Amino acid sequence: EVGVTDTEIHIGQWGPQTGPAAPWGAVARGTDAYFKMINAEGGIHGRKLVHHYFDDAYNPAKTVAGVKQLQEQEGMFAWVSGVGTATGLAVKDYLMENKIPWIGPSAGSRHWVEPPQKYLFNVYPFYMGDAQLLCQYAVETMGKKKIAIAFQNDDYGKQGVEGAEYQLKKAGLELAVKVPVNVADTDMIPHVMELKKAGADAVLLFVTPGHVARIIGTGKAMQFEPTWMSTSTCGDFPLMMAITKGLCKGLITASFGLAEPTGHVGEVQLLDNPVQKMVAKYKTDAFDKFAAKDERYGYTFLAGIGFAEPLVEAIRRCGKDLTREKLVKELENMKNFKGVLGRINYKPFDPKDPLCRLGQGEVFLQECTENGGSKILTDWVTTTYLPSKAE
Amino acid sequence: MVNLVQMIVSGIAVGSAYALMGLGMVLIYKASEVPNFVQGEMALAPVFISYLLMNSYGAPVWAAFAGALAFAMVLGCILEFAVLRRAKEPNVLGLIIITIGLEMILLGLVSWKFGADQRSLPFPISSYDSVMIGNIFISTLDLLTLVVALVIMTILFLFFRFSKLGVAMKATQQNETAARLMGIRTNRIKMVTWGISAMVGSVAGLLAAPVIMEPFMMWDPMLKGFAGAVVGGMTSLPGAVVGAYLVGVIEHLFGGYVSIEFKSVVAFVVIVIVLCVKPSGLLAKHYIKKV
Amino acid sequence: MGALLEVKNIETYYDLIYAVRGVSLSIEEGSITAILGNNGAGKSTILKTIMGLIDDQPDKGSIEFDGRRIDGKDTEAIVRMGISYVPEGREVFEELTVRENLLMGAYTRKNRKEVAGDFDRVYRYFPVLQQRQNQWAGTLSGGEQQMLAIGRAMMSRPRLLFLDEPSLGLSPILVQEIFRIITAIHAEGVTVLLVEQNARMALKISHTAMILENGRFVLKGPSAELMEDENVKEFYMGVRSQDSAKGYQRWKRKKVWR
Amino acid sequence: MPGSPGHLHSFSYGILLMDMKRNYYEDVEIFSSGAVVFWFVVLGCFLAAFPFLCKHYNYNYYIYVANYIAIQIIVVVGLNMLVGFTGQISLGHAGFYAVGAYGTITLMTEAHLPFLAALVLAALIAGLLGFLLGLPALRLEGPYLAIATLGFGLTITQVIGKIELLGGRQGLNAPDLVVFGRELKTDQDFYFLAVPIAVLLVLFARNVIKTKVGRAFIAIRDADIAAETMGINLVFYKTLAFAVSAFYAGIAGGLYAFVLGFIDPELFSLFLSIMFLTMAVVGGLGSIMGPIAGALVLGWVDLELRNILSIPYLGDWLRSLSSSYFSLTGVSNIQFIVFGVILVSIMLFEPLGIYGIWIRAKKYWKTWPF
Amino acid sequence: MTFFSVSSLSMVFGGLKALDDITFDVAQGEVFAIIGPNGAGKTTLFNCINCIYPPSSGAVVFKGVNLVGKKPDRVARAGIARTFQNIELFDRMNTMENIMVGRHLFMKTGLFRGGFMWGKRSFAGKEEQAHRRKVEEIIDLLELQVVRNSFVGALPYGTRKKIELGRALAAEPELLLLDEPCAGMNAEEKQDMVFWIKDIQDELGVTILLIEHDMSMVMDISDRILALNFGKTITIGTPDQVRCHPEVLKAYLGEDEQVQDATCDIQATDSDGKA
Ligand SMILES: Nc1ncnc2c1ncn2[C@@H]1O[C@H](COP(=O)(O)OP(=O)(O)OP(=O)(O)O)[C@@H](O)[C@H]1O
Ligand SMILES: Nc1ncnc2c1ncn2[C@@H]1O[C@H](COP(=O)(O)OP(=O)(O)OP(=O)(O)O)[C@@H](O)[C@H]1O
Ligand SMILES: [Mg+2]
Ligand SMILES: [Mg+2]
Repeated sequence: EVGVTDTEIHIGQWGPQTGPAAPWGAVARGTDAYFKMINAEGGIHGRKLVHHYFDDAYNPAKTVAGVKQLQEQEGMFAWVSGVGTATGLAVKDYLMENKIPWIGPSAGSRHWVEPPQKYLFNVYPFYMGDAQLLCQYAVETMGKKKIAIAFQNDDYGKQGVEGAEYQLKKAGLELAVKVPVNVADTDMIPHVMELKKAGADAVLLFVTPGHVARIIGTGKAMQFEPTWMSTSTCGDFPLMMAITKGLCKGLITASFGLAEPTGHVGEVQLLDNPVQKMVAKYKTDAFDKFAAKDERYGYTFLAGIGFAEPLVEAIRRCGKDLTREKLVKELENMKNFKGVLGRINYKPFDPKDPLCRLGQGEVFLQECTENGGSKILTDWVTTTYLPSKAE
Repeated sequence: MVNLVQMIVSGIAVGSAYALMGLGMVLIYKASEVPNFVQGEMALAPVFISYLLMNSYGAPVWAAFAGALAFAMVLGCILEFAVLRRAKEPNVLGLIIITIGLEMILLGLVSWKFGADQRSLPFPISSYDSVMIGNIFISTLDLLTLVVALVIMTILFLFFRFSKLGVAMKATQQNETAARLMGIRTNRIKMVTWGISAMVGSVAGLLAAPVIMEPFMMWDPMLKGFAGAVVGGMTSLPGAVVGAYLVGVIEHLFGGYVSIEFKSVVAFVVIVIVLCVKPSGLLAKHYIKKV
Repeated sequence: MGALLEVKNIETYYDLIYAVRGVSLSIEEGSITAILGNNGAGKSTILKTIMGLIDDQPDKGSIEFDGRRIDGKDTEAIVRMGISYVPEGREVFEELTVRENLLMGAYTRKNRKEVAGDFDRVYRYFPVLQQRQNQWAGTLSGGEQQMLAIGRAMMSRPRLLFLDEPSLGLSPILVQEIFRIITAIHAEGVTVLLVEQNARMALKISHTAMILENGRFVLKGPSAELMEDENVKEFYMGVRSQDSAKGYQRWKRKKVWR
Repeated sequence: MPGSPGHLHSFSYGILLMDMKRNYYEDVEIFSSGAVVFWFVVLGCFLAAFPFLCKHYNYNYYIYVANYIAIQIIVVVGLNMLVGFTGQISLGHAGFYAVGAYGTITLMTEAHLPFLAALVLAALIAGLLGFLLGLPALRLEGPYLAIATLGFGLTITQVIGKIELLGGRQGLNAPDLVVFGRELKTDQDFYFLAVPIAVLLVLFARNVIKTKVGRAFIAIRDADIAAETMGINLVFYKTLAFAVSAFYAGIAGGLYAFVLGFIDPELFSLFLSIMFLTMAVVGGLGSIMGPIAGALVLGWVDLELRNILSIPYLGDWLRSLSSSYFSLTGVSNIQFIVFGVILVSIMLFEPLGIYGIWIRAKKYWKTWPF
Repeated sequence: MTFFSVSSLSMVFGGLKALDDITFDVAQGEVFAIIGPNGAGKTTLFNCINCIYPPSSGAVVFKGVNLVGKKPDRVARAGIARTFQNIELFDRMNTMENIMVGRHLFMKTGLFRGGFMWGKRSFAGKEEQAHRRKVEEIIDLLELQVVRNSFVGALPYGTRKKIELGRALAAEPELLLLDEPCAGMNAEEKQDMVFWIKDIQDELGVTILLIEHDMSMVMDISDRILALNFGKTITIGTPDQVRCHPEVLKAYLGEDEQVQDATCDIQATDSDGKA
């Protein structure tokens, strides 16, 4: 099979290391450290994982160039992760037409599963799930009445709006206000004024961590302090605490893993549960040993590991004789696979059912504590996949 | 009504940061007639230097800031001396591309050294406190920015208005050869202008960094500052300030009353309209070429 | 005591164009020297070379002012040593006012009182400029700009003044005026080097004159002598055998030198 | 921005002089001499054989690169008509590019036009927008024009992001590409669409520049008032220049949409506009070869720089440098630095850009060994 | 119908009256000179005729059509061409192309026909060649052959003035405005210029409006002269009348010995002594 030799398995990945999206570069570096860890442990069935990742600066034209070059000149067995929607879409057709498996794109875009593709396996839970759970929690547990949303003006933000509207409708409510945020905006005063004007008592922030910091800060300055809620994207509390200078204490975010809430709602410690143990192991065996010394041990880095886990697991299950078709089979057979993320499930390929490639559908909520730690608020909750309206 | 006043006030507040960037651009434009695309990065590098001084060398805040300003001065001078001055038979577009190239280099160096992580610069004044005047809020940091911008503008304006050196800078911009024939050390003037401009810009950077500090943070203020400077008339210092405030206020009013989505572009639309009426900006004298 | 300005065998290139081909001249303190020559002969280039305005030039040769080498120095430094240059085409600061232009002329000077006095002096020579003090120089008429350029050069109180075609585009009365002013400036002790097309006037006020062709001097001598030279008369002063163009004769005599 | 020469300002004429023609019928011909015919035929053969060569040596990836660069050549040649020949500046060309891309796709999916018709129509729409933008631009120059066009570029992407028909912020998928009943699926198929279009447009531009319209553009750039008094209608020609260059950008945008297969407003950022301008200037303004060289060199460098860390020795050295003095996570930013250094050094060394270097080389060659 | 007339033309810049109620007319085939001290408004008058500046009031009538309010390119179309005081050439074109721009009005090639200039038999190709021939004639007339293919930016001043004249001629104007065509030339070159102007007048039948400070030349070739000062007309008349007009003498000519000599004695003699 392409990209598989007796001793090596070649896996490709793209992602921004430079440019405005560079903070997501840690995803690829996380995967890299993870593969190195596996190799250090002896590889998979005697084969080492060779990880090729390149910087596309979030520019699809460069993604296509890099993917084609690696695929045609080096030969990749499969592709893993890959940050960005536009970048991923630019190569999606190429990979699918050539029947090259691609596991765990790291962007929550419905394009991955609508229509489902035989060789494309989603891992990242969709943001509408985050919105659903956040709204549910705000309304049912916290008793909030006026829920507003500030959303990034793109796929990410729009999913949040849809999820929130869906959930609130069930409770007979409506969003108090929807405030769009452009990625390039730095000044959040008008946005916060809008939120304040609507008298929101809970605000969902479907924006980047930087914008979350700006909005919360601006809100503080304007003496507007509702319950701030955000997505897994902003769930890296130590980072959030640093850039908000401690202001984000009490921020509630959704999370799709890296901690295990089951039975342990409350402050997270190194608990005696499998996920925490795994995370601890990744810290010592992957991060400490293989990450660059200036790498930050954060959410993004770990996510890079999380997205690659199903692939590694499937390769393992394939056994000695590794082919792409077999890999797809093994992935399809994956039921309740538990890595550091939530449970992952795939189904045999059905062109009409997006859920067959959805992967993970559960999230839980956590709250940021004083010292940047997280307090778990809910157990895993399975959310509803909302197909996009157009189709 | 409160809302309107609030929007204008906060528009002026953000306008101050634009104004500082705009002032920096105008200074350089006056001296070398280059729209200076490296303005943002000339401000960025000193900010990170101050961060480095505080974080790695434990310098106190004031020392780090002083260090950053000194570094900005040196950086500006070096860029002019080592690069722009070397341009052979420069034309304006060539110079623009050089500044774009420099922008990439500085941005690359900063991101290379500090990575892409977002940070927040330690600062004596909290960016989250605010002053209330009646029902109107203004964050203390914004207020500080406003005051600093006004002070800097006044100093620069007086300098250009009443000092011989100020006139010499203008002369240098208009006809460098003739300026040299007057015995004006045009190279030195340009170099110092770049230094001062970098300093003015990095003040804006230092005042923006306490909120979020990341390699791309100066890009937006730079563009808005540029836009403001253009509305005001690229050669007029008060123009840059007026223009920047105009941009800030228009953004806020539009964001508040019409559409937040288009807030960041409406300023440009207004600029086009203003320029259609006054092709060289609000405060610059329009000069009809005489044949 | 040697000459105030001593130029020895300079050669100047514009990229590949060989514009000045070995020119020497020496200017005595207190004299008026005139350089005459056709279009493109290289007159302006000589002045520009001396002023250090052409990068990396002169290619060969040396220039000494007041006993010190000045070739290779910065223009600013040369100006500060006491040479002032009124460039061809005026080159005023178009978007500065007349007054600011003059102020720039006095840029190198520290003594404010003296400068104020010089303002008066310039305004005395050129009363128009006083009227237009606050107008942008770019909107002045050609003649006014020329006056401004000369006035501006005088503001630095030079020892040696270069004038590149000062009478270009001036009305007859102003031409006389300018030449009168040049002699007046000279009378104040300024040495003058004059490049002119108006040979008649130039020869009249100068002591020495030289004729440049194709980057070389072809004739040098006291002005009075040159004025009598047949060729000079014909080619540079327009004194010719037939009456006027109305005669419709189109013949040309070949120049004899070269 | 026309640089006003001024009498004391020295120019690069010296270089240009070397490139002068001797026979004035030459200008009228597409090929000015036998040698040019020869090289043109060689180039044609090479372009035709290129994909097969790539295939043969298993470098298919370079076909993609060629497509991408061909598209950029189209934009930059068009931009150069505006910036290089007419002396106006535009920082909004990504906007026209976007209009071309979105227009082509939408006209195909919504109006069910065939590809080529949609492409041309979309480019015409871009051209019309260019014309409209050209109107306020009439009175503006230099930084004022830069900001106005920059505003246009930013606005157009915002507007597109707002229109649901165009996919809004979520973006738009390109339909299948069918030309004359044949579906173009591979890069090679696309190559034989994009490259001929590029060649055609380059020749068109070259001819326009050589004839009346081109002279009018240049005249406006060098001395607009004089141009006007010679009977050149400033309004018409300035807006025409905008329209033509927007048309070029539109065509390129339409092709670009199909190279990527998916577009969203974020793609057409200010950075892209700046990149186009950079290519035009670094290549050499006011010539036809210049922008081609610029797009070719910078386009290629931009794509290839991502591999800089895999260069033997250099990559390791850079990494070790990073770990001792900089940061390893940011090491990829070397790309920025290298690109910046390339820009700066080309412009410092040669104001006429790559084209100037080429002429210098040619001159040196001709006069060698002197 | 007069060929060309200017009636009560005024132009105000801010507070400055650059032209004040100027009225004159020019007959076909005439050489009409405009003299006046610097800043008198001569160039401004040309600019108003060309419609580069909109006059504050008054009319400029050319062959029965009022030009005021038109665009400069319309004026050119009407048959008026000009040269500039501070040379306005297209610096980065060569001499030939500069003059080709003068043919702009006569060429029909548009964007498309231009873009599809496939060889010399295409429409654009043929047209180019036809006009090239015309340009060649002008180059020959003005003896510009040597510089045909050089970029004009670095050419000597006098040559550039000639090229400007050539460019204006290429437009085949009926009325030609020359703004100081002889400035910066030496006697010999001036003489050539005088001949060309004469040729243009006689052989091409072009009417010429001329601004010039060289009195001997003006006296030589002009049929009538308008003298301006401070934007006002001093006098209009034949060279001899104007030369002797006391106000002209006072404001403009001064004690220009060349002209005064000419009054009494055509042979210019050299008075000695330094002024
Ligand atoms: N910037 C330049 N680049 C290239 N060649 C130049 C440049 N300036 C002048 N030349 C050339 O150098 C030669 C001498 O020019 P210069 O200007 O010194 O002549 P000049 O005697 O002053 O003539 P004029 O009477 O027209 O002022 C000319 O042939 C001219 O073409
Ligand atoms: N665009 C303008 N703005 C303001 N004033 C102007 C403008 N153009 C010309 N002037 C003024 O109008 C007057 C006449 O200028 P003009 O150029 O017509 O003079 P001229 O007669 O051509 O003089 P010269 O012989 O010196 O060229 C001058 O005083 C000049 O300052
Ligand atoms: Mg000269
Ligand atoms: Mg005039």
